[in-house]
Amino acid sequence: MQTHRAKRVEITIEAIMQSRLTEAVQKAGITGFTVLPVLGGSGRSGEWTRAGEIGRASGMVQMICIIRSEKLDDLLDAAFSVVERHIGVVSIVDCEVLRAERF
Amino acid sequence: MQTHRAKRVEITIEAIMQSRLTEAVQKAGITGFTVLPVLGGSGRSGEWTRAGEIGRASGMVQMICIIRSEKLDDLLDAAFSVVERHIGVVSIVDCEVLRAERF
Amino acid sequence: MQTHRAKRVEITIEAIMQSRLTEAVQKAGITGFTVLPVLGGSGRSGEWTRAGEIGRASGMVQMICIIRSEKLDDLLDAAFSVVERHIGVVSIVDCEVLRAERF
Amino acid sequence: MEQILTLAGNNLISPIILSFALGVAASLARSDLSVPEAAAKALSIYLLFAIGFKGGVSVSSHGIDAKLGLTLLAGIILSAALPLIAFALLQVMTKLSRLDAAAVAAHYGSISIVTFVAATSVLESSDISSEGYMVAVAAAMEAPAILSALWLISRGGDGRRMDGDLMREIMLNGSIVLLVGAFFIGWATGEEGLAEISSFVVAPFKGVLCLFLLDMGLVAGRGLRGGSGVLRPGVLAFGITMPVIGSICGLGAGLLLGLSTGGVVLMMVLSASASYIAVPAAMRVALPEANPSIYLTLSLGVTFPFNLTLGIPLYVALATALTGV
Amino acid sequence: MEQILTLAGNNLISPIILSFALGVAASLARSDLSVPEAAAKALSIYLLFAIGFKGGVSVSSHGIDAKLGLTLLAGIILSAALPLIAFALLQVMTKLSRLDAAAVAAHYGSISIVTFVAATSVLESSDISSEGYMVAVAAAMEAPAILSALWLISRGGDGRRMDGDLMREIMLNGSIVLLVGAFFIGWATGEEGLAEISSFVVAPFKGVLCLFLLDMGLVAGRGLRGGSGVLRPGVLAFGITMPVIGSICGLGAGLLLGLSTGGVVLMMVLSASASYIAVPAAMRVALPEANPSIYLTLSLGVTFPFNLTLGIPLYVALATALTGV
Amino acid sequence: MEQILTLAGNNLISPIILSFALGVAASLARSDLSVPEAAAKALSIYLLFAIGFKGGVSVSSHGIDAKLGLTLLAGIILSAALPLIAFALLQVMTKLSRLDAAAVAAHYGSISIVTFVAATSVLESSDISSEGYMVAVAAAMEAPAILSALWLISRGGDGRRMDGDLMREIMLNGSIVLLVGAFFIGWATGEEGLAEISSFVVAPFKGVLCLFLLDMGLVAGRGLRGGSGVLRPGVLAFGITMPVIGSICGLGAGLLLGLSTGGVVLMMVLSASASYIAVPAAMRVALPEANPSIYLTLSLGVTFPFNLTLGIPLYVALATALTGV
Ligand SMILES: Nc1ncnc2c1ncn2[C@@H]1O[C@H](COP(=O)(O)O)[C@@H](O)[C@H]1O
Ligand SMILES: Nc1ncnc2c1ncn2[C@@H]1O[C@H](COP(=O)(O)O)[C@@H](O)[C@H]1O
Ligand SMILES: Nc1ncnc2c1ncn2[C@@H]1O[C@H](COP(=O)(O)O)[C@@H](O)[C@H]1O
Ligand code: NA
Ligand code: NA
Ligand code: NA
Repeated sequence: MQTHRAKRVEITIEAIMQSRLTEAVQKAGITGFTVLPVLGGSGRSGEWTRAGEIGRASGMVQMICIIRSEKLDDLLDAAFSVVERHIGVVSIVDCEVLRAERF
Repeated sequence: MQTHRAKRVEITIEAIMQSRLTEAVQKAGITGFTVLPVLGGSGRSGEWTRAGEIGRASGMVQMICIIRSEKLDDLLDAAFSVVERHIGVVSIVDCEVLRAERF
Repeated sequence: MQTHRAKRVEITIEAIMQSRLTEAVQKAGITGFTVLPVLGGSGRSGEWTRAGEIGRASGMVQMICIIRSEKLDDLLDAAFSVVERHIGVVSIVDCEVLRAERF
Repeated sequence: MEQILTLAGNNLISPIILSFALGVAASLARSDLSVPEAAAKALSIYLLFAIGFKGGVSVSSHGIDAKLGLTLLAGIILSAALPLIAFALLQVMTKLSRLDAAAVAAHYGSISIVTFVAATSVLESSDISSEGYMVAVAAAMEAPAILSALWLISRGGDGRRMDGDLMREIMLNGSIVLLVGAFFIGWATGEEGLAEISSFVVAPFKGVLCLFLLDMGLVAGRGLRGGSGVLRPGVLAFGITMPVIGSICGLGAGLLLGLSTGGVVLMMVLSASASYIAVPAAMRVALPEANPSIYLTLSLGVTFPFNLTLGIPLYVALATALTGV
Repeated sequence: MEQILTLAGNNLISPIILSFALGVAASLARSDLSVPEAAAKALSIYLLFAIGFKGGVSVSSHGIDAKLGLTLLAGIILSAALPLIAFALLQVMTKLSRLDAAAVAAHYGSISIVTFVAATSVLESSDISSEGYMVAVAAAMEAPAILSALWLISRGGDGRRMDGDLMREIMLNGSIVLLVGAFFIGWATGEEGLAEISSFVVAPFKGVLCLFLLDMGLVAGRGLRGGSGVLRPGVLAFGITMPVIGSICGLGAGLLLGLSTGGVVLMMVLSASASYIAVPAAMRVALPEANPSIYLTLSLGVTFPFNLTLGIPLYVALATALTGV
Repeated sequence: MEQILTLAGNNLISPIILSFALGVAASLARSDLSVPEAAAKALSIYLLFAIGFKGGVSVSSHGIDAKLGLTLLAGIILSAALPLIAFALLQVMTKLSRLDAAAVAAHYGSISIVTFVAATSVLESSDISSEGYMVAVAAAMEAPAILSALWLISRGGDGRRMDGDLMREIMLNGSIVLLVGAFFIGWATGEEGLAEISSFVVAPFKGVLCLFLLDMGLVAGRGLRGGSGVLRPGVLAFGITMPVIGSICGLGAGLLLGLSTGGVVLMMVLSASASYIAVPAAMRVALPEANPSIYLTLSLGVTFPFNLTLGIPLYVALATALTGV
């Protein structure tokens, strides 16, 4: 089956920043992404879990964005502007996609 | 530690199509996969979130399938037959796995 | 934007083993990871879904750990010591990260 | 007329309607207020169980009516026929493609169980009784509309057909199974069973309905915000005209069958309401190319609030006038 | 005998049992009806809190019984001893490996709190009172069976041992902590505390139990569908024989201790029931090679429905006959 | 004094407080007891809806008080002023950085709605009535403190400012919208509306509060376990001193305004309590460099339990003594 090269960018970010990240990413011309819930985690600021939490102050989400390579820099700039002062992790992986016309 | 080459296929698909995808994939001889919940996303058909939804018409899930390279085409064919007329994203990444005998 | 090479390790493991995996991983000197909920899946031990379950005997979680390459073996050893007798899948992908000082 | 206005007025300032309005307003104002998906589903499970159970108990205590079979049949016919009317209307009133029109039409043949629940709660407040088996009629009306819509499409030359899997999925849809199952449980256990669990299924019912409608308001508001682009005037007008037409068909059927006033109201409500759970899911499987934001926004953002606020009092007034009670 | 049949009949058409049956049927018919995991957990938290609290209040008003200590001890001994019987029986009746047999055995020494809850609700309907501290006995019986099973395995030469972490996990298992904690809260606040929250913990209790059993039915049905392959006749027979044997042990203990009729019934139910929360989790950690579909299907798909439908009325009849009330 | 002790004693053995204690204990003992996030959110939605609704009904039946406007204003001023006091105190008592101190200060100007709810439930048990609009005052006090804290930081030369988005997010925060919305629904539908849904919003209220506090105890205990490192003696002392100072400011305002005894108590409670939902979220956006474990642990792990156990009885005693009832 015919596949096409693309980039898979995974941004783990505080839930409270999700709308800001979404906006920044969309301003950078990227409209496709998927957001996964996160149960818990650990990092320099300690361990946490969402169990029983009602606030949105703790808790993160993971945004997955599959894009053509040429849009990568725009996306990273947009993401960086949001995560810069915040906790969060950005990772990029090379991938292949079906139906390249969608990206 | 000894690792082995494999493919990690990630299929983001409408929740309502999950059982059909599962069936197609199993018919293609692939029995191992993991399904993650999806919180929301955005694409050509707009932005959405699962918050407060009770129907299964909106809402997607993500199936992750780790397979030996030689099974990739079977999996992609099976997946494609299901997503063909539907929204959804398929991406493939090269990976290494422990315990290759499991795949 | 400046990126740095790293490894993305994804460990799908029984929910009941999560605390043991976390401990083992932290003992191996790795403090950063993110845990995603898993909805369901299929493997050699059959198909399952979390819907309606109250126990923690069935059900898995996915831990994602982004690390510098040189820590990979420590992580895999730690993970393997936990998953060894248990069901579960470990996959490793090459990735790039922003803000390398965090890893 | 005055009576309608009074009833509509009373209806509009009930906690139930205001909770829905709060949800819509919060959503339009982009508040981050939201009900977790699992909580919304739990509320809907409660409502379906309670409404089905109470219907069954009512049948067990009033005995089965000779009209039950005929009423079920009437419901099935209405569900199958209304999409044809809706489809014709859509082709006149809007510029939707055949595919989108058929998908929308399916929603209007099928029913909205929350509108039904809200109507029963208005009937209760007004001390108007109704046949317990109307719950079973509601269940029977969920699916036939889908078949009609798919037939409309296949007639257009498109070879798409219902497969067995989809058929099973539609008939064994969680909400139908729960509604019908609870109905039989209520029927089997009767007043005695009700006594055991009435402080669960009766007492808190309206309050739970408020929270559920708050959530529906949030989802509807979100839909309106995102889908307002598709709401051309013609489409919008359809969303208000169709329930009125549907309710008149339901009225006719109810009068013909000789149902009680409450029964006629519920028949009107079922005919007037549009599905937003079973049918959208079926459409995503069978007609994935149809645009979901059209049918979801119409059904949940236009017709549902119309029925909830103006429709129900109107139907109550009409039925009361014509059944001469 | 007639009495048993009547009781069983009444029991079978209660909303509680029928809700469970609905869940099983929906699941076997592959309906997509499902209760969200978070909602199921919330229901179980409610039930544990309510049952523990009410037990504590009952102890606070009837005072502590001299038998409390002995009854707890009897519970612990039963929990530890029943796995040995179960293990022996499994080796006779089935071809399960030692590992699988030990894992199954552990489930039958431990208890199912929902079976306990369902039994208390049958006792209430029949106006049979029981010792409030039976809730504490239930908590005490959760864990010892696990130790017995691990001992059975280690005897077989396998060097596997309980580690401290697992021990802590078992003893501080969420459901034990909540049950015991709520028991102490009820004890401390007494009738006054109950008055404050009885419209939460008493009034809707049975209704909540219905929804919870609906969910358990869905999960059990799914298990039966997936795990029916492991249900060889011998294994199946064990799933029905063992609760009867357990109940007889519980009966003996209850009579020896001189418990009230209700207390004897609950002792029988605890002994007859098989765990499906605490023990499966412990087995996944300690004996990961044992096949979970065997013990889960047996416990939730065979023994639980047996106790719920036939077992409880049988135990009530036996206890009533033998305590001469 | 004796009265305070009795009240505190009664308060301490209420199911509500004990449920919180159970949560803390379970969490510190590392039990795996946990309430699913969705269930916890559902409980909080219920509580906000019920408390807002009941406040609105009370306003609708007692009419609007001339003092409403002034009380709202007083609330806003207190919310804006208390962070300045808190900030000064923090600089004297602790070694926190300006940033951390400002973030903590914001929490103490704002309010904890659960503390408010717990206080109303103590007032009810003691038959002390209060102004229904105190719920609106609670809502009005949520946000101003955030602005004060950001002003404190910007004064320190740091150019950080409130952006419009954040402003909207704070004002249209889900919990404010729900509280105020339910207040207006209660106001609009009045006693009649209450009659319809009182078996949902009144009867089970305290029981739901127990489960919610169980969850808050679990979260607080987890915070204490993880964040105990940041609880230096000075910080800890602040967490107990500040609510007392706040309550005295609230007391002064309540007496000046001539509120009822219950109203004065609630004013004290609002001033004494520290936010753990709205403000932490705003701080993560506006001051991400501030350490969340300091403000979360202080607010939820120290000040909340202090108010719940000792604070509320103290405030009730003071208000009762000084309003001479
Ligand atoms: N190396 C990592 N791999 C995966 N997730 C991480 C990593 N580091 C941090 N995270 C996630 O980001 C959150 C915040 O990290 P930190 O800023 O280090 O406290 C953590 O709680 C994790 O959910
Ligand atoms: N480029 C992408 N990267 C990640 N997820 C995507 C992407 N495009 C679409 N999706 C997901 O697929 C759904 C449907 O996409 P679409 O068919 O473009 O409307 C979206 O709501 C997202 O959840
Ligand atoms: N090849 C695979 N790809 C992704 N997930 C898998 C795979 N194999 C197993 N899993 C996950 O691991 C669980 C246990 O697998 P198993 O030990 O094969 O029964 C499954 O239920 C899946 O969630
Ligand atoms: Na209809
Ligand atoms: Na047992
Ligand atoms: Na305050």
